[in-house]
Amino acid sequence: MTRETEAEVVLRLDRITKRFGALTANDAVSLTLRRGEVIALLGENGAGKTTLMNILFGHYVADAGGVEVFGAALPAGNPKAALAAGVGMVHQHFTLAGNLTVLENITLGTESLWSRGTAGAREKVERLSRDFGLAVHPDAKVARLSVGERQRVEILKALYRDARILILDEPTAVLTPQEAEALFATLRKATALGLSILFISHKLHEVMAIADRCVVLRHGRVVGEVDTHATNTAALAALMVGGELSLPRAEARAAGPVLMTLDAVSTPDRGATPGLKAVTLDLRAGQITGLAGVSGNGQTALAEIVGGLALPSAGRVMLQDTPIARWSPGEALARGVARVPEDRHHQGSIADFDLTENAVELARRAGLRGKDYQGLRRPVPRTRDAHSPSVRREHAEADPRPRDGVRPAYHSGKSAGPRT
Amino acid sequence: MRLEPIANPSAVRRLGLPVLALLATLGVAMALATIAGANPLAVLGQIATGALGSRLAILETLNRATPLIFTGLAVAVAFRAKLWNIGAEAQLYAGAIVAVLLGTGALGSPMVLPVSALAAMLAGAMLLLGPVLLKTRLGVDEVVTTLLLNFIMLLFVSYLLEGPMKDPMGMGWPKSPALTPEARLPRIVEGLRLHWGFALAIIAAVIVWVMQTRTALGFEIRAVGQNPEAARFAGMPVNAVLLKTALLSGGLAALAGWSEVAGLKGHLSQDLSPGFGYTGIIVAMLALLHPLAVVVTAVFVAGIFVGSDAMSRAADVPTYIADMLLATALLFMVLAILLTKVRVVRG
Amino acid sequence: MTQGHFTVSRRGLLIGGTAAGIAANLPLQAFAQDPIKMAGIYTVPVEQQWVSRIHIAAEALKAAGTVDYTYTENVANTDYPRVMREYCEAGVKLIVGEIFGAEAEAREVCAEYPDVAFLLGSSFMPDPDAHPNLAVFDNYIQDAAYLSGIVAGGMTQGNIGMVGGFPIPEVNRLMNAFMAGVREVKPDTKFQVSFIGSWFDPPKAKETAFAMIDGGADLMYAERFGVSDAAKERGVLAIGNVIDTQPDYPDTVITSALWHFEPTLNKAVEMVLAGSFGAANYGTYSYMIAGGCSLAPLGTFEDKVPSEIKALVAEKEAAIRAGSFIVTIDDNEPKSS
Amino acid sequence: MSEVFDILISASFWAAVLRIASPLILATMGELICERAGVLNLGIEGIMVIGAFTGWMAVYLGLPLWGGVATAMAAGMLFGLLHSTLTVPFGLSQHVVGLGVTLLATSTAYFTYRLMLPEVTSPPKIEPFQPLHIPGLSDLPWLGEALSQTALTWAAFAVAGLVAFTLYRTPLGLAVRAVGENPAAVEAQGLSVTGLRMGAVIVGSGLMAVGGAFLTLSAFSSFFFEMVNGRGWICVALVVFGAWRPGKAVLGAILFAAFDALQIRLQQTDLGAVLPYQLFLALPFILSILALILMSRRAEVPAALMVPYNKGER
Repeated sequence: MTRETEAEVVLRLDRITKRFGALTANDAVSLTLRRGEVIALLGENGAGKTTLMNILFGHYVADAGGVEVFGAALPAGNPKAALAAGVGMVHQHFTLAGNLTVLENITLGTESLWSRGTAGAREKVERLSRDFGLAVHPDAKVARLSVGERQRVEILKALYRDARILILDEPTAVLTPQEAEALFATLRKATALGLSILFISHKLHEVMAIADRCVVLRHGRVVGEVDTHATNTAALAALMVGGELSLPRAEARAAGPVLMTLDAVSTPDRGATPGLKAVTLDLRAGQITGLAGVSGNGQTALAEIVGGLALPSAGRVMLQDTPIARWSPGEALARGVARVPEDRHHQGSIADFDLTENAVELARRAGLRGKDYQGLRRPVPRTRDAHSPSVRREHAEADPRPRDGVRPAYHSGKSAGPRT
Repeated sequence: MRLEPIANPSAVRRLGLPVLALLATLGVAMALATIAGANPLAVLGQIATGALGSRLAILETLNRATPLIFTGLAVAVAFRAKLWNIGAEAQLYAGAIVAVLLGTGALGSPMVLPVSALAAMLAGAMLLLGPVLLKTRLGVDEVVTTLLLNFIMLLFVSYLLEGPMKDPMGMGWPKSPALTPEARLPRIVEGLRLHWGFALAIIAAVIVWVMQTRTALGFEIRAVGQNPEAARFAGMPVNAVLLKTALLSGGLAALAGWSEVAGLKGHLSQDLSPGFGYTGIIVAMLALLHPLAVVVTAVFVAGIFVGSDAMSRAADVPTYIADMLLATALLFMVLAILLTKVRVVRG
Repeated sequence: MTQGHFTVSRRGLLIGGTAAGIAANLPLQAFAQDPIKMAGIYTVPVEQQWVSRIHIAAEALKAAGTVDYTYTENVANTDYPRVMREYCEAGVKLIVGEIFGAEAEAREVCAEYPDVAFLLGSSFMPDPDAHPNLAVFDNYIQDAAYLSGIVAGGMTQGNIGMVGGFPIPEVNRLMNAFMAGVREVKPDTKFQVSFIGSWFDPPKAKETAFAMIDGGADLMYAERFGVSDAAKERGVLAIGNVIDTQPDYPDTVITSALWHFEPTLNKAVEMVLAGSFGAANYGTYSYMIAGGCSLAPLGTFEDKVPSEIKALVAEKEAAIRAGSFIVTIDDNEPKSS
Repeated sequence: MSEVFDILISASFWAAVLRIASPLILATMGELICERAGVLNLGIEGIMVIGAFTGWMAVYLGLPLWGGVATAMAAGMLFGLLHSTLTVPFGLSQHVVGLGVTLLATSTAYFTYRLMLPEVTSPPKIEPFQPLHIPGLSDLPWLGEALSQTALTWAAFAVAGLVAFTLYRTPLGLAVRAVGENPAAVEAQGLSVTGLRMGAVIVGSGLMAVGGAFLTLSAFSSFFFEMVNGRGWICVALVVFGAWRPGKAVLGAILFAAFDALQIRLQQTDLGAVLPYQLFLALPFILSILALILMSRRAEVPAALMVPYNKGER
């Protein structure tokens, strides 16, 4: 990576402040992005990164501060203006319509609604996908695409509009390492062509690999701005959490007895997604079994079988050497199988419920049933009023402490893994 | 514009906005009365008197609220689980049919009232079970199936009343035989129309409230409604919960028909319900699906209608003004209730 | 359009003959008194043919200053007893309406307000002991329907279509009398009978009529709005019912069986004025003999109806008026033949 | 069964089918546009009533027939504006607002009718649309009779074609389809979710009103209370039946109309003598449900149907 500190400034955020009720999501955040530069915006969940990007892109209006693109002030709250100014955004949650084709998603909103549509769109998309290494079929229905393909469509959307500034909100969170590598290749091609990139992430090794400069947010404030070549992951992590971080150390230990066995388990195909084909697997006590693979290759089917949502069409599932007969999520939980789902918003928690209620779900599944529901309600204060997106996320992620006598067999809202 | 939740809405906001909605409705009433050539100022008093101005008015308002409480509860229970039951009208008639089947001599014992009430609930429940099974098994949209069943049910009732259930002593008019005296719900006030169905409706509201807030089923219904995916992952039998919800919802709607027949009319006719099933949706949504609030909103809706209808006679304006004011009150009120909880912000 | 009810009702009186004329005049003599407060309560809009006849008769008395008439239309049967009570509480002295769908409850209200006179359409008989203030009526115009059937029999080749709203006695009775009249002339006539399940769906009534015309009907019995329109478009004939529709369809509607509510209402008002209103069956005031119904003039069809048919109509009408011939009242649902 | 066959091959039967289907097609297209944009419009029944009333009243007061159609459309759009203002930016329950709009539109039509015509006992008639004579076509033996239809029927089919074309072949249609599937996608592309949804509901409501006006300007010649008689609710079902696709929805409307026309005729057959007439009347509803069951697995429901969109919330 070559840095061009003298290159023109393409984007300037000037003391952006945004409050949601009592919560200050962004507190006088300033930032400058130059031509051909990759800036990583770092921070823990809830640090204010996504809010900042939403302001930049016009989804929110800042309470104070301004945005300048190529030297001109960007009107607030107007995604159209941001697009017209050459800002393209790849959202963390894709903004694609599943019932439309790739081409339709890309051209959506690029032509006058009252026109008959312009020719040549397909050629442009095909050219862009060649130039930037974004392989995807223009006529494929988006609903049938894999996560990685959808992200390519998102990037193509921005490129199709001739975006000069690309904002990527946690782009690698949903990608396999191979897909992430392909993404980085695309981004390098983009910067080589003079695009500027704002890259939001908390995966430090990726940041080190791709960014020229890192801006670190904590509690809505910029707490540091460093050149990538002048720092390291430990320093960045310390900046993010506001102190030294001691990494957990894994010690080798002997595997225990087999707790669960999948014996030649198969499931039917689901549309384009293949099912499991005679998968055999032992899960042992005291051992972490990792499962690698590109998404859409049977992980969901496997997780559903382990979690009790489905039974195999062939093969056996055994718990401590006993083949299972009745099998449901409730049964699985009762037998000590817990699952932290991939999508915590849709599968993990009930956002409109308060913490107690999300926790009670857990208790109920641990065999308490409804009779103790009232007793459980008392200890945790209700937090139902928290409706702003960031607050809502916090409460989905907060840790419901197990009460006395409740076995923490299931945790409904925890996001996966440590962050650094 | 964007809507932003208000963390702790002030009492002024929470009470003031609904009052404002009511005032706006009265403003519309005055405007309509002026258009129709009536005295706009007199109209306000006439609405109030018509709804609440006498013992007769109050009891009639409560009387008209009775089926609305039942259908409102039915809808509230179903919508809480995001089960879009638009078929309360059909379920109401199912309950009414059972009231006639068991109340015209088939059961003579003093048990007839409780037995026919339970059987009516069962019939309404069964009627909703079909669309819910179609939804859970085949993914058939229940809005449409429950809606269509309303029309099929009305035709079925018409068939019954002109065929097997026709009153042989009815001089050929399509209506059912009258219920035997022991199958009738007694009146609360002798001589006026308010009957014990009203008390039952209140009790039902309390029971539903307790069920929703204090039992595992109530918790499951809310969870399934909020996020069926999460509920499924948490090990809840989502389809079973939906079925239970359907049974409860259909049963409650059926009680509306049952109590109208057993308490009010004494027989079944094709026009037993002037859309109570549909109005129940309005009642439930005004109540924000809260079972106890359903009682209040049912009385409110009934009062607006009865008051406006009485006003149309007193002021000599077309009777259709009653429905106009009901609709206006409803739309103003849902908006006011929303604005008690959110504010409109820019961007 | 503004040829309002007056023209129609006056014509009705003229044809209805002397009995109606006398009955209509009687209460008018009492205009020196304050008008009686009277209210109509109808379960359908006043455009509905059946109710329109009551409404017209009441408006006529109001115009004459005999009654102070107001009305509420489109009242659901559930609300009917409430509206009755509201009118009673408001000091109304005479209530006219229809309680076919709210018999039991309506009769309770009658008992509660013994000082109010109730003249209500009902399928049941009056009960002097329980409700001395309730008189009942219905549109017993089978006489006129029968005569219109004779005319139809003379004009059809033997295939008649009949479109009804609901198979209720008020409809069945007229259809059956009409069919009897047709059979008097053409015994082997084929009848197509349909009910559309609505009082107010002229497009559906029209489609049903089209279907019958496709099925060979050359004459339509127009119980509902829309049927005559179909007949007009297809160039077949029609017979009207309850109201006179020939002015709207001069080349289509041969005649109509008219109901005149004036004798019924005038009698009731007279009794109220005299303080002697009581339980009675006013249904007979709809009979032809009382001037309660008539056959509309043939008008544009005067020269098209065969003279032997006109003679037969005249003969039967005379017999009916003389009481020597009684048209059977049959309230059963008519079926296609 | 030969009776049924005879009915099915008669030109007059198919003429009836097209007549009965026309108002359904118009209103179904209106509902389809709304639902494609993500808004369930249960105001349809009342909007059809207000369309039937205003269209007829405008012609009665002296406007030409097409002026009546335009008046109905404008009235429908006004109620569409009310519906969409409450359901789109404010995100209120589409069920409640829809039922409220139906109640308001219906009672407004009746109230206005009574104020304007207090003294009549049968509603005045207008001179309605007459079947068009199309040189060549109308003279064909079988087809000529089946296609003997008014301009408004031809317009209904043209509208269906236009809706299909717009939805699938223009940027506007693309945006409408997208906003009913994922409003966030639309907003991210710089389009206004609120504008698109409100526009769809307003235009859709205009079409519903024209569907209502068909009843008073083409199918019949005057306005009656309750004459819409549940047709709006049928259209809600037809949209689902047609899997939110204009072509299939038109087929559904024709199928429904065919059953309606058939049941009218079957009542006169031997079958009709034995079976209660209610069964025939219920037949179209029962078949709709059966059709829903048969095609349930293949339908693509707009993913954001009935889901209000509030900017920034995802």
